[in-house]
Amino acid sequence: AEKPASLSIALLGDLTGPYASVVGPMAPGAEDAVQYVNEELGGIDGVKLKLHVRDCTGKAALGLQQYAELIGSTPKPLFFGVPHTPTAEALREKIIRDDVIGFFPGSVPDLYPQGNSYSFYALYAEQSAVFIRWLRANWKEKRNPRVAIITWDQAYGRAMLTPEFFDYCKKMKVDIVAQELFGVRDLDLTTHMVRIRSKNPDWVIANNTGSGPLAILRAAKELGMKIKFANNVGGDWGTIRLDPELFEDSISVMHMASFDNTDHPGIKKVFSYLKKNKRGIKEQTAFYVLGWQYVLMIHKTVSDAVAKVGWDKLNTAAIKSEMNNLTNWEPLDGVVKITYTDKVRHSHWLRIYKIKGGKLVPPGGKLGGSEFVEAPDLTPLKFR
Amino acid sequence: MVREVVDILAVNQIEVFYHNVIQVLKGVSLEVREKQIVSLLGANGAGKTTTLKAISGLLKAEAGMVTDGDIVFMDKRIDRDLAHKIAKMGIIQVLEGRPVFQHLTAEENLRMGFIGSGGEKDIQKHLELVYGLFPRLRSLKNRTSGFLSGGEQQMMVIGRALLSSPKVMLLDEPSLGLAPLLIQGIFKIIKQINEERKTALLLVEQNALAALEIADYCYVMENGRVVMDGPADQLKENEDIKEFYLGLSKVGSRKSYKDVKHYKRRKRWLS
Amino acid sequence: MLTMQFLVTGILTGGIYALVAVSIVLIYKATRIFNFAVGEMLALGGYFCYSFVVWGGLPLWISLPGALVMAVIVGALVERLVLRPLLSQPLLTIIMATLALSVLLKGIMLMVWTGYDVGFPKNLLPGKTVLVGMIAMSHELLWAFGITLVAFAGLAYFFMKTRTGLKMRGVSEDHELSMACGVNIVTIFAVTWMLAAVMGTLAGFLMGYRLALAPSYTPLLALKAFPAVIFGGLESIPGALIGGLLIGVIEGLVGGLIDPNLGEVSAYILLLLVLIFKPEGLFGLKRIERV
Amino acid sequence: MTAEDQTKLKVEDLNLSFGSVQALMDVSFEVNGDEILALIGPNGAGKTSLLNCVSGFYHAQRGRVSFEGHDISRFSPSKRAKLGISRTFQNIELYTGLTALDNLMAARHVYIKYGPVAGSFFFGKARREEVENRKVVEEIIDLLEMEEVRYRVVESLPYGLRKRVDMGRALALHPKLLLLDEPMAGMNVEEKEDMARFILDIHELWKIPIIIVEHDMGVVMDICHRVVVLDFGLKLAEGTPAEIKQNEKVIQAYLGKE
Amino acid sequence: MWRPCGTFDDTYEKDISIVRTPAQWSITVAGLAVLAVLPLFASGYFMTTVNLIAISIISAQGLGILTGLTGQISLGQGAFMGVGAYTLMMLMNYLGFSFWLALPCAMVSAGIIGLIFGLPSLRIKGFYLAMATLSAQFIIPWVITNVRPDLTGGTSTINIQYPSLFGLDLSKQSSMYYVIIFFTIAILYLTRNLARSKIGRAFVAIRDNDLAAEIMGLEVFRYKLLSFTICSMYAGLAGSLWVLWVGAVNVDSFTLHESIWFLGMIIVGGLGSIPGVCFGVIFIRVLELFVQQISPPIAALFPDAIGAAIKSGLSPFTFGLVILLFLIYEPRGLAHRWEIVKHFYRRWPFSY
Ligand SMILES: Nc1ncnc2c1ncn2[C@@H]1O[C@H](COP(=O)(O)OP(=O)(O)OP(=O)(O)O)[C@@H](O)[C@H]1O
Ligand SMILES: Nc1ncnc2c1ncn2[C@@H]1O[C@H](COP(=O)(O)OP(=O)(O)OP(=O)(O)O)[C@@H](O)[C@H]1O
Ligand SMILES: [Mg+2]
Ligand SMILES: [Mg+2]
Repeated sequence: AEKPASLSIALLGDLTGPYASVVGPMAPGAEDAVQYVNEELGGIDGVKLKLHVRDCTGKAALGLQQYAELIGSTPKPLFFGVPHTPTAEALREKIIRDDVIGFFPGSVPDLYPQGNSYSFYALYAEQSAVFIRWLRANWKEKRNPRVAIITWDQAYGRAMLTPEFFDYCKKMKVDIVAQELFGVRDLDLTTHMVRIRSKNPDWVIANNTGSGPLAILRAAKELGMKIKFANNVGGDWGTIRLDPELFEDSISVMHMASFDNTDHPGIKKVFSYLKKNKRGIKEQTAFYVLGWQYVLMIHKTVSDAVAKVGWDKLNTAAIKSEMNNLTNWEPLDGVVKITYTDKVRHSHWLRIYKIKGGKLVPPGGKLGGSEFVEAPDLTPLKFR
Repeated sequence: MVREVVDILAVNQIEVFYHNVIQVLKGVSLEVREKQIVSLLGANGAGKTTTLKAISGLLKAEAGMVTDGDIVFMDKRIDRDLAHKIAKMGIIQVLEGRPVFQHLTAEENLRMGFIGSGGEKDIQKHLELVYGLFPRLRSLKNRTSGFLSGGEQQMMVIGRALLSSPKVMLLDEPSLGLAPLLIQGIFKIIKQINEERKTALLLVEQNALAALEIADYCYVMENGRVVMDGPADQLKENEDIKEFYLGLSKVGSRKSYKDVKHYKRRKRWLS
Repeated sequence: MLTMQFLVTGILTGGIYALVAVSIVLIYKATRIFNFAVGEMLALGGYFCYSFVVWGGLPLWISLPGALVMAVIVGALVERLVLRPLLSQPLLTIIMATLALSVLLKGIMLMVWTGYDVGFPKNLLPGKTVLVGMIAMSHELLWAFGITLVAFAGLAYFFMKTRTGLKMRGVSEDHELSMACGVNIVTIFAVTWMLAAVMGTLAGFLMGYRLALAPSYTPLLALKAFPAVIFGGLESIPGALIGGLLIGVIEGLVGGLIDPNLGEVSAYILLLLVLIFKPEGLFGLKRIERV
Repeated sequence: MTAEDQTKLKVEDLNLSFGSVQALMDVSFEVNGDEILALIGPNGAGKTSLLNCVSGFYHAQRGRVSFEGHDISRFSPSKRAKLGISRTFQNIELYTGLTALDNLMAARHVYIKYGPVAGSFFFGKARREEVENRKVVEEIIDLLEMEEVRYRVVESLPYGLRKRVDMGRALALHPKLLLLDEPMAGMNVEEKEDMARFILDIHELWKIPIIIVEHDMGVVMDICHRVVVLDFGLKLAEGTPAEIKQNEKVIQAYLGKE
Repeated sequence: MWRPCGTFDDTYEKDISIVRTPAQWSITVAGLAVLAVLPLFASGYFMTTVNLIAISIISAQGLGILTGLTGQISLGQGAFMGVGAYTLMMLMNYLGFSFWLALPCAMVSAGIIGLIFGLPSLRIKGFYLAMATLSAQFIIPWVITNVRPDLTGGTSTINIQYPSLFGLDLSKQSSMYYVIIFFTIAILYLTRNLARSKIGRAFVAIRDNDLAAEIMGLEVFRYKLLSFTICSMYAGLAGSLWVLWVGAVNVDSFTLHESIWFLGMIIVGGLGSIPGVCFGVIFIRVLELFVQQISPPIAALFPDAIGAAIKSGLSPFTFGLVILLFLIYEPRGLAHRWEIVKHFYRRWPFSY
């Protein structure tokens, strides 16, 4: 059979604009990974990957136009990676309709991945649940632990607030005592924190990134509050480095190995590319690794599919069946761990960290090791 | 062209376009000599205001441009200069329709006219001079100027121009909308300014009778051209001027507005 | 007790809003231009300061004045390159230009400082949270408030005592007439833009110091200033101060006592009411209507 | 009742003040039949303010304005316009962005009945009404000799022509009472003659009363039937032009010695 | 007003009709024909862009009426589009309204909301008014996200169930195109008529001199409100089409940013001109795409580290710069250029 000259894949998202600091690093990540696949792994069966990156700058309309452009180009990209944001949400239906594989933020409950689409990592509610489980496992006192939630008032921030999550907390005997939402551009969270203080929580949890957690912690510090703070993937390197001192002892739940773990062969590999392509410290975030994850996933599933059906029969269905067969797949020697099935399109594997001296280390205690753990399944009811 | 030394302001054959397409002045020349009052007459739309604005540099703010000819002030060419520079040199235009800084008080309006570099004392001195000429302004000085009546505004506007002790004042229809008594007053003051302060004046007026009375020299404009000029006394005797600008019938007596014919004799120089 | 805390925080935060508000007011007063680029200009100022501190390793007392100098230069450049060529053009065209300018500045910020958040090192401003009873007053906010007051005092002096102040007021009413009065409106514009840039930079620094800087959200601070400006009246400098504080307080109280989500919206709802009953804001100029 | 003894406009004890400025003080007068009434007085005497009170732009603190026997003191300006009071403005308040023709058409507003929907489709009734009113406007254009400038945007017209458009607009309203605020200011004698002729023509054709505020005594004396003199808010005198000319007080306050 | 040489009107009826000469008729017919067959040749990408432009034109025409004709600055057009969009979505998704029923409802609801935010125009003008409308941009999204998030989806995206219209598959851009372009042409036609009708003259009169307008018998406030209503009804229509176009609705699509740029479009196009508004929309929308397209290759010319920085900043930088330069060299907007071209054509073959 005839091999194609190259294999087109696409990355489309708000690389600049309001979500830049979150999703921006995914593009360099994917670029570096494509370089790795093409140069070190010799492409897929000798066929090079060709990555098309488009920036929608936070505008859904522009995203739609660019999607139309990419889907209409020949050869049609087989994969669409769309990091986060309303743009992604708007494109979702279209991508599911068109015969391509979508790699999506499925972590927002309403956007649970369907059809040909797959999610980046565990749902945000599940990430929080991993923390709750850890908290409960290590809780010494008689009374229930009291937890306050403070998070951004937009789709991403609210994504953890699902009924399944609250049920889970109840089941685990953890009391949610406060729930505060704040705006992305709020200068001052003292007001929110004062309200939280009056509820006297043991822990404060958030689903935020960038300046969000920073504003929370700073307000607490100003009020002289001593709070214990936990965050989801947003609490990764990119955020912590803004003010490491402030984050000391915080907990963070993530889907990947930490950048601190420089002995890790996978992290080493990633670092060699960060260095080679002169990426800065700002790229060292979860989304950079997500870029790698995306490309390596393509490499793996397309390779497997080609091995099975050959290039001429390669189609979305063939790739999809490979995607659904990914079980405990650990690319880059376990920087991430993925399991997708026919029914569950988000991977449950997560790790829990504590921030110590600006580094992410295992928090210790029960369930606090350095292994991936499987999150409780909080898939929204209607998608089960 | 031989220019006499006493000219302080000379406009030589200027052409002016608005928005690069509408030609308004088609070669206008005029001269203002030291201590002289020169008046510029002409029908509506003849281009009188445009001529003044060309001199004072304000055309540029209205997308107008002097495309040909030049304007010379005290042996310096000024048609390329910006308005505030020209004002600093000593040419101040009193705009048509007495525009005021509405929200400022009368005195603040006057102060806006002060250009020199002197301090508060200097300003006070000038203010006193103006209040001397227009005593009524003193009592109005703290009133918001937007609410003043037409005549009061006109006094203020002339006073404002005086605050910068100009060498040449370009007055655009100072008598517009003023009561007869005030018109007499304004013209008296214009004469007074001219005599006491030695300010040269270029005066655009529709009130030809009064203008010719105080002017030394006079130009008549039609359709963007100067069609007639001469010493004021001489022009007063001209038949056409008499009929069209002074409203005198052939016999010399004023004719009544009631008797205007539907089809009148039109100006000779028209077209 | 809680109420007091919300009130105090509101007032202190309002100080920063007031700085942005006055930056808008200054330009509007002199030129009738509503500067849509105010957010980007203040972010740029913040970034200048950040660069001096972080890249240059300079102490704050050099960095902040340094940033102000840079801001003055930017203000002058904006005036020279954008506004002057547009001088006799319709007002809306110029306002559009400030809109384009905001996009352009955002581009520059993205190129130089990238789209990622950057933060100032902490402890630039000495002191720590002041606690009066249970009421906490962050020293950062106290500093911000102090800086705001000083800046406003300076401006007040400028407008009351200097002739340039009067000229600015005149220019704002009628450009042509001002020119006829021998006012170099171009200089006035330049001074205005520089002053506005200075005020913006102070706000940008304070905002950046409290939170972080990013081209995407730092400029949004301007949105807090819009209602403040209208409350106070577009032409009034004391109005900007009071408007800023008022917005801070409203946000603080409504957000704290009722629902934090209502904070920002409540300011706008109140704004609507004010506009209906006091159309020129609390301190703005009454329009003179005569025929 | 003959036209002569019919009172068109009646102004009674009008008082108007702006803060400390008393612009009008107990001013009363009448306009009868189809006379041309001149309103004169020094600058700031309150002439424009008086016209404003009649046309509804200012509301007097005290006093009554009645038109054709009805008290209109509380009416909004637009309502008075509909009753047939129309005016020109001292500082020419035209719709600067419209052509001269559209300025006049805009004044026909009160006579055009179709609504926004019909306007959007521009069929039938809308089109018919447009054409009818266009004819009326064309007559006025004809009368004022503005054919040349019909399609010019008024912003670019010279002062004198703008005054004429202003007059045309007032006429397009087909008023029952016409108020002219300094219609001849800024014109040379020839143009004043034209304007005077227009005013007389209108008066003759439409037989409507006209109030003219004017500073040119020549015009006032020649074309007006009666004169009311205001001085700083007070009515100083009233009478025929000949009487006013001789009135000592008026000479002192206003006319000056020739 | 200039017509081609040698064309004269013998009746007023003729003088006030839009399409006058045979040449104009043939251009109109040819233009419509091109629009009708466009999807047969163009790519999906092109059609997507055309659709966006056409939708934006509708909304911008509305703002053109309000700001360009009536002189009331509005910064709430985006929010009013949002009102239309959400109304349509809710009526169709939850109440099963047909598109033809939901659409007028969406327009009316947007119109009413616009009317409410126009109320302050009774007493305020200029930028004060702009700020009053700006508050729409905060209050409306707040209502959408907070009042009934179970219906509106709060901050997240809700998909629309595509209606079937004449058997067209509306998820396809090329079919969507016919629906959108139909409304766009209709709106252009109606706007053109409105502008030259009594209403349009009243609007301009208010813009140019509201005091005189009142004295000349115009109920100024009523017309201002009418203008606000029409403007936001257009926005409602545009918002409804937008939902169909994207297939989903999210508050983030109707931001202040969008509103300000609608204002930008009509200014670039030339205030008060209907073709100008169209040009402005096309100019901005195409420029937006263009700078997106050219910046990656340009960034690639630079060394890696600088290139990365440039990549993120280049497109806004270029976008801002082009508009600035445009304003400096063509401050009166595209409509002005268009007039010059038309003027030239009409005088042809006689030059000045
Ligand atoms: N800004 C402008 N744009 C276009 N045309 C203009 C402009 N200003 C003036 N004009 C035109 O220039 C011509 C001369 O105008 P100008 O104002 O100089 O006349 P004028 O002699 O002062 O008349 P008036 O006695 O009425 O004041 C007029 O035809 C006018 O339409
Ligand atoms: N809206 C206003 N607010 C405050 N004062 C006003 C207002 N309108 C008029 N005035 C004052 O009322 C007095 C009368 O003004 P008005 O304009 O009626 O005079 P006028 O007789 O028309 O004078 P002119 O002949 O100069 O036009 C003036 O002193 C003026 O300052
Ligand atoms: Mg003139
Ligand atoms: Mg008057």
